[in-house]
Amino acid sequence: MILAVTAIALLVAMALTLARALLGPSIFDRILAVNTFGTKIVLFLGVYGFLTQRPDFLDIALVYALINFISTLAVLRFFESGQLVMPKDKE
Amino acid sequence: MKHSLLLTALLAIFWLALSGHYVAFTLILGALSIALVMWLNWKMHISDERVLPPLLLLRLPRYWMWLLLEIIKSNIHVAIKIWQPRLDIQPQFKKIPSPWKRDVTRVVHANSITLTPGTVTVTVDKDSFLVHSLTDETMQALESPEMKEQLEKLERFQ
Amino acid sequence: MWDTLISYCSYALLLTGSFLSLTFAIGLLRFPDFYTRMHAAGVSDTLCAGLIVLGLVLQAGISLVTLKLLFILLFLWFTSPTASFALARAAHRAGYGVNEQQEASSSNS
Amino acid sequence: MVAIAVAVMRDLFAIVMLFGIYSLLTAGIFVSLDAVDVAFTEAAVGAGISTILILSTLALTSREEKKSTHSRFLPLLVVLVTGATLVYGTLDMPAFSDPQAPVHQHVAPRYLDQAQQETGVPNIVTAVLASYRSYDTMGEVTVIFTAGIAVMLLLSAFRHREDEAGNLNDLSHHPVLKYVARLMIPFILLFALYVQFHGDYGPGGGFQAGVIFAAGFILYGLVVGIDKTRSMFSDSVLRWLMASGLLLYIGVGVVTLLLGGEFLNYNVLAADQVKGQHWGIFLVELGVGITVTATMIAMFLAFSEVRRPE
Repeated sequence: MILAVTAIALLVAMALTLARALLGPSIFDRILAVNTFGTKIVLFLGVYGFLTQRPDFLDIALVYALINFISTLAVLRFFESGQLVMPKDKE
Repeated sequence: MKHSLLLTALLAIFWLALSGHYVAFTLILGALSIALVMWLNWKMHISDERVLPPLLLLRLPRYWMWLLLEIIKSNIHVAIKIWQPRLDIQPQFKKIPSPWKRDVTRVVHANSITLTPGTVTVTVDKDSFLVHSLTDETMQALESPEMKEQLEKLERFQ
Repeated sequence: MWDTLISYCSYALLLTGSFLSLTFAIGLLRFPDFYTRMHAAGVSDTLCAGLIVLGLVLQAGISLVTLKLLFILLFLWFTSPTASFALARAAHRAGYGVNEQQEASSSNS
Repeated sequence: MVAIAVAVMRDLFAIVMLFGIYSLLTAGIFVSLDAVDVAFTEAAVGAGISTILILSTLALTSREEKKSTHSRFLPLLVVLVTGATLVYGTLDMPAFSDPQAPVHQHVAPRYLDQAQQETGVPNIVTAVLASYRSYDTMGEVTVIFTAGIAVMLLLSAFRHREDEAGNLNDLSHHPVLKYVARLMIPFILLFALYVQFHGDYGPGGGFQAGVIFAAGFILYGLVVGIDKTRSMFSDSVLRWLMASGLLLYIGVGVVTLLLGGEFLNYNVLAADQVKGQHWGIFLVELGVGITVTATMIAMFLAFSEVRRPE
């Protein structure tokens, strides 16, 4: 019961985050929203796993916890340099 | 050497936590996997003493306890600010000193600032950070001597 | 007796966690510019994540699932501030919002 | 809804970000449909690798979508007709989760009922993919292999070596990022291996493991430097790995032939049928994992070493 409430709260929070991602206005707001969304998904998967009594979901949550970080970095890197790898260092 | 042992032990715990099937076959696979990761780690110089100083692990839990309290305090502070009908925030940038010699301490410092709601590390320079803060209060918490003290202990412990 | 106490604790943690997650999602929508939103978003996920994961840990009791949950929490606590920091740095380097910030702080003081 | 927004927006970069959310949501849907394995794949591929690969492609092209010079009418018509056909098609489809649906009548019951005892593998998806449908999976691995080789060949023509610029690493000046990445990589790699070897029990298997393993190296490449990653995986090493994964797969098939069974019928691999299935699936998944890892790394390296056309 409480688990369901938590799951719903997380879903609502995810919807609000999604609104921020769609509204923008700047690209950083979107990246921020996507990153936060990833964290929420991790939590949601954990809660959902308990809700359905299937701890398999924790593996998926772990994948997100690990991979989300990488893609955020890749996105930022792309944005900073326009290319995944900078031809020359700015600093 | 110490570091390799430590990393191996951590990886072993991670594997055992994940696996959940303790038959000979998976255990052997686990050992092989850890060996492969350690080999790659050695070959590519991914992680070494500077990344994971063994002694630091003894000190970190106490630091985390302190940090946790700070995080809870500032969480309440920021949550109140969010629910207030009239926005009462003083967003500001400020440079704060970070005179740490070791990378680990600086990383811990920077991430601790970011972990505490209301403050975010924006840039990391040689001996200072540029920090953005949501309100005056959260900024004051950062400059408190307490934080400096905790980090000094951490730096000494490596 | 002990069991009910633990489950109440876990409910309390879960509810506080969900409340916090809602709070910060609202903050994400409400705050005026990127940096302030950042305070609301990525950062505060840490405590909210901690509360929810701890609540789940109490539900699970001591088992492998507990250890897995703790690993998830640990990874989140390592990666989330790092990602936020990288984001803030990128925004700063792009010169985003620096001028607005100065105006805001000068009007307040 | 996200898909609509994606179609409306012109800034390709923002679109990529939204695709990220889209795949997160898709994974959520798969989870609620109880398709844990599919969700797992979506999580591993959608959240990380596809974003990175799309971005690298974007880096080669330009950020803004080209303004269309054609009339907008024709594409619209095509889309409408296709959409109408699809909708018409779905009308014929059985109601959602109708047990009488043809999907559930054909081979599925047999897989579901007997997979457990015939293969001894608790995770049915793995059993189906690697055992009953092993021909199909082999075809998929071959496709991946071919794609990897093609990308390598196409893009290596444009590769520029880091001669004049010196170091290609930008984020490596970043103590925080570098530190955390270095701390995380061993765990990511080990997690990938766990996914590889526990495909029998939980969600996972060669494809997902390969993607996660590659993601670990991509993180290394992003933070520590492409050149370091490249020195570890030269083209020949990658080609060798890709081929050996595929060969391992086919090799298992050949061995089963030699032992008097049908191609890829694992029952003959050991005296006990279930044991034979177990070994067969294990080896085949390992082959898939190796090929996928090598292909992903190859694609990442190939894309990120190409000079942007001026």
